[in-house]
Amino acid sequence: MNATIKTLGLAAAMTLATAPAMAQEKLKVGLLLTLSGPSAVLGQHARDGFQLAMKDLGGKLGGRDVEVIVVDDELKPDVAVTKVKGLIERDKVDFVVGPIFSNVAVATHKPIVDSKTFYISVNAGPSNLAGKSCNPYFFATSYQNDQNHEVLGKVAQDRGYKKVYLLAPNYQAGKDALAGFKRHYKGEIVEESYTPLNTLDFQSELAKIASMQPDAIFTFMPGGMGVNLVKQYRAAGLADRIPFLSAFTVDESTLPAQQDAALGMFGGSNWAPNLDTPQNKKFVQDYVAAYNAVPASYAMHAYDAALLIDAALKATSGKTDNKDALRAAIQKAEFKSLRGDFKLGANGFPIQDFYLVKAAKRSDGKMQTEIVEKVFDDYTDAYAKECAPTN
Amino acid sequence: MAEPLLELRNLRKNYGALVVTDDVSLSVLPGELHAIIGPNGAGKTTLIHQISGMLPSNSGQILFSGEDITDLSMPQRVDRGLARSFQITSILPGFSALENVALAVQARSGSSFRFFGNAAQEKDLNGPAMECLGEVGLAARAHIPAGLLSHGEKRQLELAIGLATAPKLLLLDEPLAGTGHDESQRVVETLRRLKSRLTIMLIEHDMEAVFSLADRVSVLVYGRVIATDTPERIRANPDVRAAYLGEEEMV
Amino acid sequence: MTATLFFVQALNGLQFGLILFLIAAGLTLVFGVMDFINLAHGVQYMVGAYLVAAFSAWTGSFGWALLLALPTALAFGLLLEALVFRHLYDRDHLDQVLATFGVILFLNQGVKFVWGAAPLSVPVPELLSGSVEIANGLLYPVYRLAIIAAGLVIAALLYVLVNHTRVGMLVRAGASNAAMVSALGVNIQRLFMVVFGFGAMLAGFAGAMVAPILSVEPGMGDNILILAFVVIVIGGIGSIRGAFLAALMIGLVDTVGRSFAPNLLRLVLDPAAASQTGRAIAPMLIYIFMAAVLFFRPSGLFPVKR
Amino acid sequence: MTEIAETHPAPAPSLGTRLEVIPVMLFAAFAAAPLLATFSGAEGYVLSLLTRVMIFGIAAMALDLILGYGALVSFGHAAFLGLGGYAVGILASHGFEDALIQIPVALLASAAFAFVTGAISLRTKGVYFIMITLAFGQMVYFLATSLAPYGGDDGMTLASRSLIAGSGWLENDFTFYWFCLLCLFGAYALSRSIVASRFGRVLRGTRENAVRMEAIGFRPFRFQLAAYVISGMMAGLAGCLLANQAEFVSPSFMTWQRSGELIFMVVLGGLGSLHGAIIGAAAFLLLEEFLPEILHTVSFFLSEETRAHLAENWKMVFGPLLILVVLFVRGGIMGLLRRPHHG
Repeated sequence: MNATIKTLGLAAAMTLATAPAMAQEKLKVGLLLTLSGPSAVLGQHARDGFQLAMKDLGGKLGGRDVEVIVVDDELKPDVAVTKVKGLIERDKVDFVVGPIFSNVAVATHKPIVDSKTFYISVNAGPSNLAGKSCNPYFFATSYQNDQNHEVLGKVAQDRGYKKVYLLAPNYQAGKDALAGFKRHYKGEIVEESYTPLNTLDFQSELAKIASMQPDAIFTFMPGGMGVNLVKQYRAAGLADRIPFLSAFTVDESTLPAQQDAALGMFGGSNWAPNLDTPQNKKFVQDYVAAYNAVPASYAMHAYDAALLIDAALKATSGKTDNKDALRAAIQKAEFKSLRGDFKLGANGFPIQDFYLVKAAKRSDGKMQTEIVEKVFDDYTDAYAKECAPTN
Repeated sequence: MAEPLLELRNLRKNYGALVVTDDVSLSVLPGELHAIIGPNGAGKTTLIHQISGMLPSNSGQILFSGEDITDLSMPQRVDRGLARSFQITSILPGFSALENVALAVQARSGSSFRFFGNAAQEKDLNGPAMECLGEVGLAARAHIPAGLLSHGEKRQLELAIGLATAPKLLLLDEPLAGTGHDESQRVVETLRRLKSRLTIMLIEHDMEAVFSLADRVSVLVYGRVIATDTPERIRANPDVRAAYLGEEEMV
Repeated sequence: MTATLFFVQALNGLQFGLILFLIAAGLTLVFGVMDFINLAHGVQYMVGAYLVAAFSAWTGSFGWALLLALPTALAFGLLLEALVFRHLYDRDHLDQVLATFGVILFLNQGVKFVWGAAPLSVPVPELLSGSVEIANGLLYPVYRLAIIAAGLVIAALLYVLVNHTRVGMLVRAGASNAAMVSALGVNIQRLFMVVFGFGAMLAGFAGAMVAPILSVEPGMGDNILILAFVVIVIGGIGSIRGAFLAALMIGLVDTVGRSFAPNLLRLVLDPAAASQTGRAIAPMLIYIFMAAVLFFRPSGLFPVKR
Repeated sequence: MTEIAETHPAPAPSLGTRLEVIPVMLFAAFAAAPLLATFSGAEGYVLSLLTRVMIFGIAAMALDLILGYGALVSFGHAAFLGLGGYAVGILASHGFEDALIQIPVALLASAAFAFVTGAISLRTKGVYFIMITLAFGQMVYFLATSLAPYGGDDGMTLASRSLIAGSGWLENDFTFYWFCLLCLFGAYALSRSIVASRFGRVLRGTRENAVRMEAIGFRPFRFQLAAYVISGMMAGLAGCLLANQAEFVSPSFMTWQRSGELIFMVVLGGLGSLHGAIIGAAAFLLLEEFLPEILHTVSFFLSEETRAHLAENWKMVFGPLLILVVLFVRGGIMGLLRRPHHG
């Protein structure tokens, strides 16, 4: 009891002491990422990507010194809401960068945009935030969630697969994934299979796939589920017989665990580590040197988020008080994205190219995804037209 | 002969091949103190468990005030006026002696689904509870946590709890077990006072107490009742002597 | 075709069930013999997987890694026992739950601290890679058959150990009456250590066996722990036989139910509704199953008599 | 099998007879906190944190009512948080935004769920009870994840906080704070009353010796079930408040880990003292919030990188901290506070 009050008093006292002193000079950026639990690796990629950008930019954004405050949302949306309030009111951040997961994005969206703080997503792009509930304070350097799935749907259609087997975890993102795939794929879907979330063992689905013999399978299995599925798909001897199309299943966050089992499996992405631009080459090289891992797209998005803020602040000469001016500056920020061609659409989501990528081994033995072909050029997400921003 | 208060008809309890009570038939008359004696392992405690409803019987019937209660649960039997004490003291150690007894009064006094009002302050509960404690001579120790009472006091408390449920028949399972001489004297005196008001069925090893208190005695050997009679006649019964008292010196 | 598919799914259920059994066996013994709720049992499974991952990266061979991982898992279990668990045996269950939960937090974060947050990989051993053709076009991975074989061998060994050795007799006696065993002059402390270390090693072994087919990541033991508890509760706490049968049932209910529930529902509902309902019910199946078992048998299928 | 919670006998609280220091201080602190929040310059944040403390305080206290006083270890209590939350969310999405409708519906739903699952669960004892309550909790969790119209796994955002009789008072963080404090106090007073009442005495007696209770004529099942239902309704109320606090509902409210955390708060605070549960909730949530910062602060002598690493891995400190509490502080925080008084 006494201890409780003391802690509380201490916390309040600390805020009292620190808040006014810092607010004037340094720009504050809050990183809201999942850094504990099984999905922590995604948050780490994003955090490391952002830190790398800060290093490359000399610790300054738009000419101002920056304080980066990293908080862990623990993948609990209600915890994230309180942490976000802490970032906004206690730390008085100018930008919130994050999160990884859609449910955290949906939960924290309201408190952030209501406080007129800019929210820049480095991964999560749920459809309502891109469409009906779009908001002038919300931007994404990533994509709308459906888009990567659409890439595979288009590929399946273009390659003339007649029968495709769909597999996803039984939750909202899983259903969205299959819906995204079907937007461009018009052939027969032999089965839509949903597994319970956090399924470890896909043997029963694999047995079904083997018995149905489709032309390809499409799946969305993020994180550990993807690792399990890929290894088991390979072990079941299906990898060489039925093409494996996937999104968020085979990427640099899961490849270290999938290793050779993933070789030759396909994914959809807006970028890959081997994208051939000098800027990207340097980024990947530096990232590998600093963190001993190949960056995943989360790292790239976070890096770009820093570039985006930097460019916008340069346009406003480092000022953040005029929100409208800052927003306009973000909207048309000119910077060289790691992915090359990049601009933000009216709903705050990027208009960008998408590629079919394939898992491959680098010369140093590490795994990465590599671009096979460009599937969409300057692609806008399907929900942008539902967005009618109002102030 | 008056209508018996409790009547057992061919009661039986077995665990597989092991028969614990076998074809037990006996009746307890209103107002009497009926003692059950028998060597260790004769099935006395099991019989009490069966009568009180703690253990189901495999066959046979239990009639109480003429009603068949064989299939009733323990609380239902208590409602009809059948109270018991335990051989191994069974009290609520964290509650005061008074609260232990007051809970029993509460059980008889109607609704316990009252969410308001401090039960510990209710005169309607504490008054009768104090009376019961007085009756067993524990009034002075009413506010001591029951777990801290001496063994003998706990035995007395058991009695008081049994009394507080206002029973027609009190089943006592070795109320003297483990008590010292003075304590056991006090319990015997208490029982003597109670027997004028209550029907009591008593299981006891202390022969002195049994023969001085009991109106009738039943002898249980290997789960069977071999005799039921007045203390004098039991003392003289050759079957009982042979089977149970055998070489033991009679009091 | 459906018959073969059903057979394959049953095989999958068997394999999943055997892994569950390996974890549940230790848990049920520790619980039954010591009356100790060990939530940290799941992290011992995780530690087993991490150890194999680390050792196989070091030695380059799964066999050597397994050989090294087992004694290490055992040593680790004994270390935990000495550091934490030993001081909890005479505490009530809630204290045990709280403290072992602390161990979970520490170790989940600890493996991340040591090995990083990214999942690790363990290659399937060369000898056991590849698959056998069960029916036309239906392949079954050899490694999974190996898991089934290993699980059955361990189950048989456990059976012999528990039913036909002195230690086993003490363990069985301890499960039904620990005070009695102690009164017989057996060093109960040492018996506890043996049981505990053995349970930890079994869990570690399960973790090691699944490492090549599952993602080795922090927190991988948490959900499997809950399943193991489901298993021992259905089986009856302290009963190895119960754990074995319950583990197989859970494996079958989960695997077969997951793949056939929608098909069955299609008999009574239209396809869309059937697949919708099937999806909603599938993850609940084992819990429904457990609730049903406990409804009819409140002490599990094989309650240990005490 | 021993009963799961052989708790140290909790002294029967006597409402009104003795002004107890700790609860009075606790509520005084909650009443004074908004003042502190105003000065801190981050009132929304401080209020939000403290509101969470109060909400989880209600839920933990609800659990303490059956766990501390009835020895019923429910491992599925987070389900009630979810039921309360979803009642608010679902009703709001259909246009019923008034708390005067939402809260009664939430309480009814919680009561109905508690009644059905409690009646089944109470057939079992000890660990079996723990696991069957877990099973029911998991069923609700998975049901919520499959509620596609209400956001499925992602959950749903509330357009606004609940109205009260048509008015949007709760939108104000201070008003909402006071509302939660009122609920907390109400729940506390009710629980105190229940524990001391005839009903509560039967419940406590059953915890100590169920056979004895039957032998004096009580049917423990009825009392345990009633207590389970009351506890479920209180936790459901906490769920309503949590949804309003986060302005968001999702299945993550009712994972089994959440249920575990609730048990945790109760044990950490000290079983069977009601305000102990509130203190446990406060300790748990504040540690979760501040431990990273505290670690960062106390390790000032290390390099910045190590400090960040340490702060990120705060659970490596939190875990052993819990073990130490169990090993060396019997009876949780309340045990610690009580000790000096006994000399």
